[in-house]
Amino acid sequence: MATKSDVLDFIRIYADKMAEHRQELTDYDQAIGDGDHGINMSRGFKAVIEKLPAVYEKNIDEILKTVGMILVSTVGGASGPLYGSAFMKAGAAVKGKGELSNEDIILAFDEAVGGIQFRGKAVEGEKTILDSMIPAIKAIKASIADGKSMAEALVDGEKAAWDGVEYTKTIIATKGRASYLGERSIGHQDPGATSMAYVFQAAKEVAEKVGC
Amino acid sequence: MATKSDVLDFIRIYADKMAEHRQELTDYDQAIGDGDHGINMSRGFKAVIEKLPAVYEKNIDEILKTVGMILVSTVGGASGPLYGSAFMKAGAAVKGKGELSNEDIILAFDEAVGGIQFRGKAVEGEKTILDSMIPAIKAIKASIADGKSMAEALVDGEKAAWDGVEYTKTIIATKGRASYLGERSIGHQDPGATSMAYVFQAAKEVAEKVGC
Amino acid sequence: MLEGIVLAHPEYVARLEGFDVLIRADKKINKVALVSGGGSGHEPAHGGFVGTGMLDAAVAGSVFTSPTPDQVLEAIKAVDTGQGVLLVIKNYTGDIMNFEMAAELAEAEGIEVATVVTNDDVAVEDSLYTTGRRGVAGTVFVHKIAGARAETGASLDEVKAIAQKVIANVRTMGVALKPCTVPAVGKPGFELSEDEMELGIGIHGEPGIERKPLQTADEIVDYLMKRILNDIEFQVGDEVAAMINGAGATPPMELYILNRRVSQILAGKGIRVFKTFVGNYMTSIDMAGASITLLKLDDELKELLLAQADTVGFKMC
Amino acid sequence: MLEGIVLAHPEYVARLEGFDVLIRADKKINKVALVSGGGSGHEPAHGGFVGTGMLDAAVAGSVFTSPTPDQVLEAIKAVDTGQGVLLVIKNYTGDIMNFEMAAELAEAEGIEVATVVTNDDVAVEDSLYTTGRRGVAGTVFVHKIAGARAETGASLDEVKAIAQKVIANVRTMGVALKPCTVPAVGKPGFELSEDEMELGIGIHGEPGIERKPLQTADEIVDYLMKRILNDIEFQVGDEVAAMINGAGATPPMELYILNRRVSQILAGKGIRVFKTFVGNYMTSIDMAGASITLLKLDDELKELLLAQADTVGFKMC
Ligand SMILES: Nc1ncnc2c1ncn2[C@@H]1O[C@H](COP(=O)(O)OP(=O)(O)O)[C@@H](O)[C@H]1O
Ligand SMILES: Nc1ncnc2c1ncn2[C@@H]1O[C@H](COP(=O)(O)OP(=O)(O)O)[C@@H](O)[C@H]1O
Ligand SMILES: [Mg+2]
Ligand SMILES: [Mg+2]
Ligand SMILES: [Mg+2]
Ligand SMILES: [Mg+2]
Repeated sequence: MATKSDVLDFIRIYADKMAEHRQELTDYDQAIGDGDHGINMSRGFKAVIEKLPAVYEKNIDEILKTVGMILVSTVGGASGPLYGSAFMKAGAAVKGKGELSNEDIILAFDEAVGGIQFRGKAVEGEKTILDSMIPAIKAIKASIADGKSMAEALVDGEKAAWDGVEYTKTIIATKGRASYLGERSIGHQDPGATSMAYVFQAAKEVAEKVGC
Repeated sequence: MATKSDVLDFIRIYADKMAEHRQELTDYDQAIGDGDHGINMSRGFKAVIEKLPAVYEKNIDEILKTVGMILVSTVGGASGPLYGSAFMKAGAAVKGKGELSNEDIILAFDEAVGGIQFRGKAVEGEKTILDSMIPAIKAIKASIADGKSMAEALVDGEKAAWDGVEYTKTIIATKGRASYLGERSIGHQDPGATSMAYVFQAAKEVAEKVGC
Repeated sequence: MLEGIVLAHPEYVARLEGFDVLIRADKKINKVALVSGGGSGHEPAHGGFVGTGMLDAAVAGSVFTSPTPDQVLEAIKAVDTGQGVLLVIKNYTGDIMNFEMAAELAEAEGIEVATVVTNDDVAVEDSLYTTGRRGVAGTVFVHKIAGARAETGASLDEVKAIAQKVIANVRTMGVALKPCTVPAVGKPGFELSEDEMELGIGIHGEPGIERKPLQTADEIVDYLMKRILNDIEFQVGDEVAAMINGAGATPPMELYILNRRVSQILAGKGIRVFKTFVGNYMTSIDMAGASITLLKLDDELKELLLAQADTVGFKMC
Repeated sequence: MLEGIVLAHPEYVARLEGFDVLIRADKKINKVALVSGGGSGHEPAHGGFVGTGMLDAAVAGSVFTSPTPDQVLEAIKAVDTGQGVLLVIKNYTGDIMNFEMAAELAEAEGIEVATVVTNDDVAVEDSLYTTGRRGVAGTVFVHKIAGARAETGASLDEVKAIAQKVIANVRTMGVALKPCTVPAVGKPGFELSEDEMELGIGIHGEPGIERKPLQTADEIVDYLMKRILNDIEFQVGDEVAAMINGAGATPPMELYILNRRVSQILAGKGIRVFKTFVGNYMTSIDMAGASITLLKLDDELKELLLAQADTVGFKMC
């Protein structure tokens, strides 16, 4: 169960993480991309935080949709449309909800993946955002099915996300800028998969705090 | 007294010196000019040596004139027209002579100075070729007037030339590229004055060899 | 940056108030409009190609970052005259997604939009399973030729078709001798020692496909040309346009030295160089390096290539 | 180098067989002919300015070394049509002496020759007792405007007069952030650490007039502009052409950043920028740096500045 205030908390915590890990994400992107992923994500979430107060009164779905639109119009690059679509689709998935049940949360994640795949046409194993996101959601679903709480499930989810990040080191990129490197992309972790792992870390921290 | 073979010797020895001191002259020119004086002079005298056999049969005046013309058409920069004019005027000064008396040699030097001044419009003390050339010729004249041999006079001449080179370190350049540096030209020796000092060194070596 | 170009060349370009978009100073022209763009740092691309015979608008993102859909949408709206808009997109995941979102939004507003994707960089393997090749300096020929076609009053379909024809016939490969530094990052995108070079680089400071000890200019050209000529078939008597594009910090003298060898190789294969372009067209901030582009020509492309163009960065008198 | 330009642009320039001289591809034009030149390493100067509306011939010396009189003479003979030849000489002892010798030789052969000497570099004190200022990037405006005047069929006196008018009204000053290396020498003309700059540099890799710790782009422009504006009087309402010239390894982006401040300063003084030129016009091999040139305009100069020019390195459509 997540309230609107939990969702807002999640956004704030994630925005802080993007500011904090700006250099780290940029360094990963310099190795196999064009060295701007941290700059892009922190720019986008800085704008989100600035504009968030204007939608405080709105429903969760509107808030998520607004976050998505802000990202689309401030991030640019590949991550802008991808993260933007993810948030917009997540919002659409929970239309009209005042609070989110565990099922709502899982649906929102699934729809977010759908948004990313619609835009990016990637599947797992291509060294992208999806390589931490899809395993994380799978783990969350499994834990919830095992009767764990969302807070516990998110711990498992985050772990799976970081495993996914590790996995990206072992594979060749076939989507995004890193694909231009071919074999040379092996050995490096994917910046987008990394920023996505922080999504699950932020969600876990909120869930631990409110104890849901 | 200098024979045609002495004159040819002088040219060859000087050409060797220009090849040998190419880097040194270029270094001086890098400090206060555009770093090509050694390159220019060695290129010019390499061409002289290549084309010299064609005028072996000619008179001294023709040989000197030809050297001047080769320099003008291969050196470029400031030193090309200056050294070129010097050799051409020196040649004209000894028109028709089969051998050069001491008076002829002095006249040739004087005319060479005239050629350089006609082209370059400089006077002594402007940090140019003239600052080693004019004192050297003065010293030669004085020594000959004192009854010394040309070989002895050229020793004095070379010494005066190097003193002139030293003197160029103490003055501001007002002609040539070094003049753009203003005060910053002080402390550096003039490349053109230096290449001219080697003229007297070469002449001295020939005179010593033939013992005139 | 945009401000810099507008300040310098108000007779060519104007800024679309409130957006990172440059449009022609003479505003809307009654014809199919061409819109392109991408990250900043490629100057004169893309704003420098706005003007007679080339683009109608250029959209600029942050340095090396695709512009966002809202910016592209405004550019489309600013230049559309009801005859449709062609988006010329370089093949990068980010550019494609952002421009496509803009196209969807514009279509929702009733504007006819077509897109083409340039992918001239032979350094990158083209395969169904990857994102394919990058769009690099060859894009300038697409701007030039599709722009000239639009100027003749052709329809959106016709303009798109000629752009596709250029894309099918243009190939590029590049080399870097010194990487570039994105100002916001403050350190180079990759490290190269004095005696190394990076082959198959893109235009965003990304590492290339291979690092080698520095070779002579001729050897470098041999390598690049081999890759290009392996990729597209030429017959004796074929004609090409060649572009020796500077990456930013490469002086004209060095580009001409590269071109010398390019000419030799083409002459050796019986390929005629119809027109050569040497200079900074699609740069990577302050990278030292260059790319070679060949465009295979037919009579139609030749005529359009020579058609008048008057922009800051590309002029055909 | 010459070969490189001819290979790349045979539609613009041809080599005078056996000489380091480029002449117009369309050969002799029945008008006063313009001949310029100097050392190599300044590309696109000077061969890149041969063509319609600018030069008829350019003579190239070794890198940074004035060409020799015999070469200049051949250029003069190749382009003279009996209406006289104007030599545009940059004020360097070497250039002046070599071009003057050529002029004397040409006159001896019955060709009418006039000379002008450009000296736009305000870094250097102009005094009766020195060689005076250097000719640098402002020379390009002399080529452009005198070239346009010649194209109208003006007499040698008239072409010389307009060249003198440009020379009287053009001022330049430059800065280097990284020195250049003459290939034959193999080491830079001066040493600069990462955080130093050299102000008042020439275009031959010579040291400048002052070395300072590196400053911001705006501060550098402030300094250069102050020197220029101190040197030539401007009234509110005056109009200028501005050239932000790259030294070779300076990317367009950085030149536009400099121009931004130039525009601000001129606007602050009520001086109108009639036309701005940004790019590599008069380079110093691979030097990183730039120069700012201002040309004070009147109606006559404006018209000639905008007249058609079609050369490799300078086009006015
Ligand atoms: N088609 C795609 N699907 C999913 N994620 C992608 C795709 N293409 C790229 N990415 C992700 O985007 C990340 C790079 O984002 P960013 O650096 O912000 O954009 P850009 O590559 O345009 O500079 C990559 O690390 C990768 O995870
Ligand atoms: N007007 C002049 N009169 C005499 N000598 C001069 C004059 N101008 C320059 N020089 C000499 O020329 C030398 C430089 O020659 P060089 O480097 O070959 O030519 P450039 O200056 O054209 O590169 C200077 O060191 C100076 O001695
Ligand atoms: Mg990136
Ligand atoms: Mg010199
Ligand atoms: Mg990017
Ligand atoms: Mg020189």
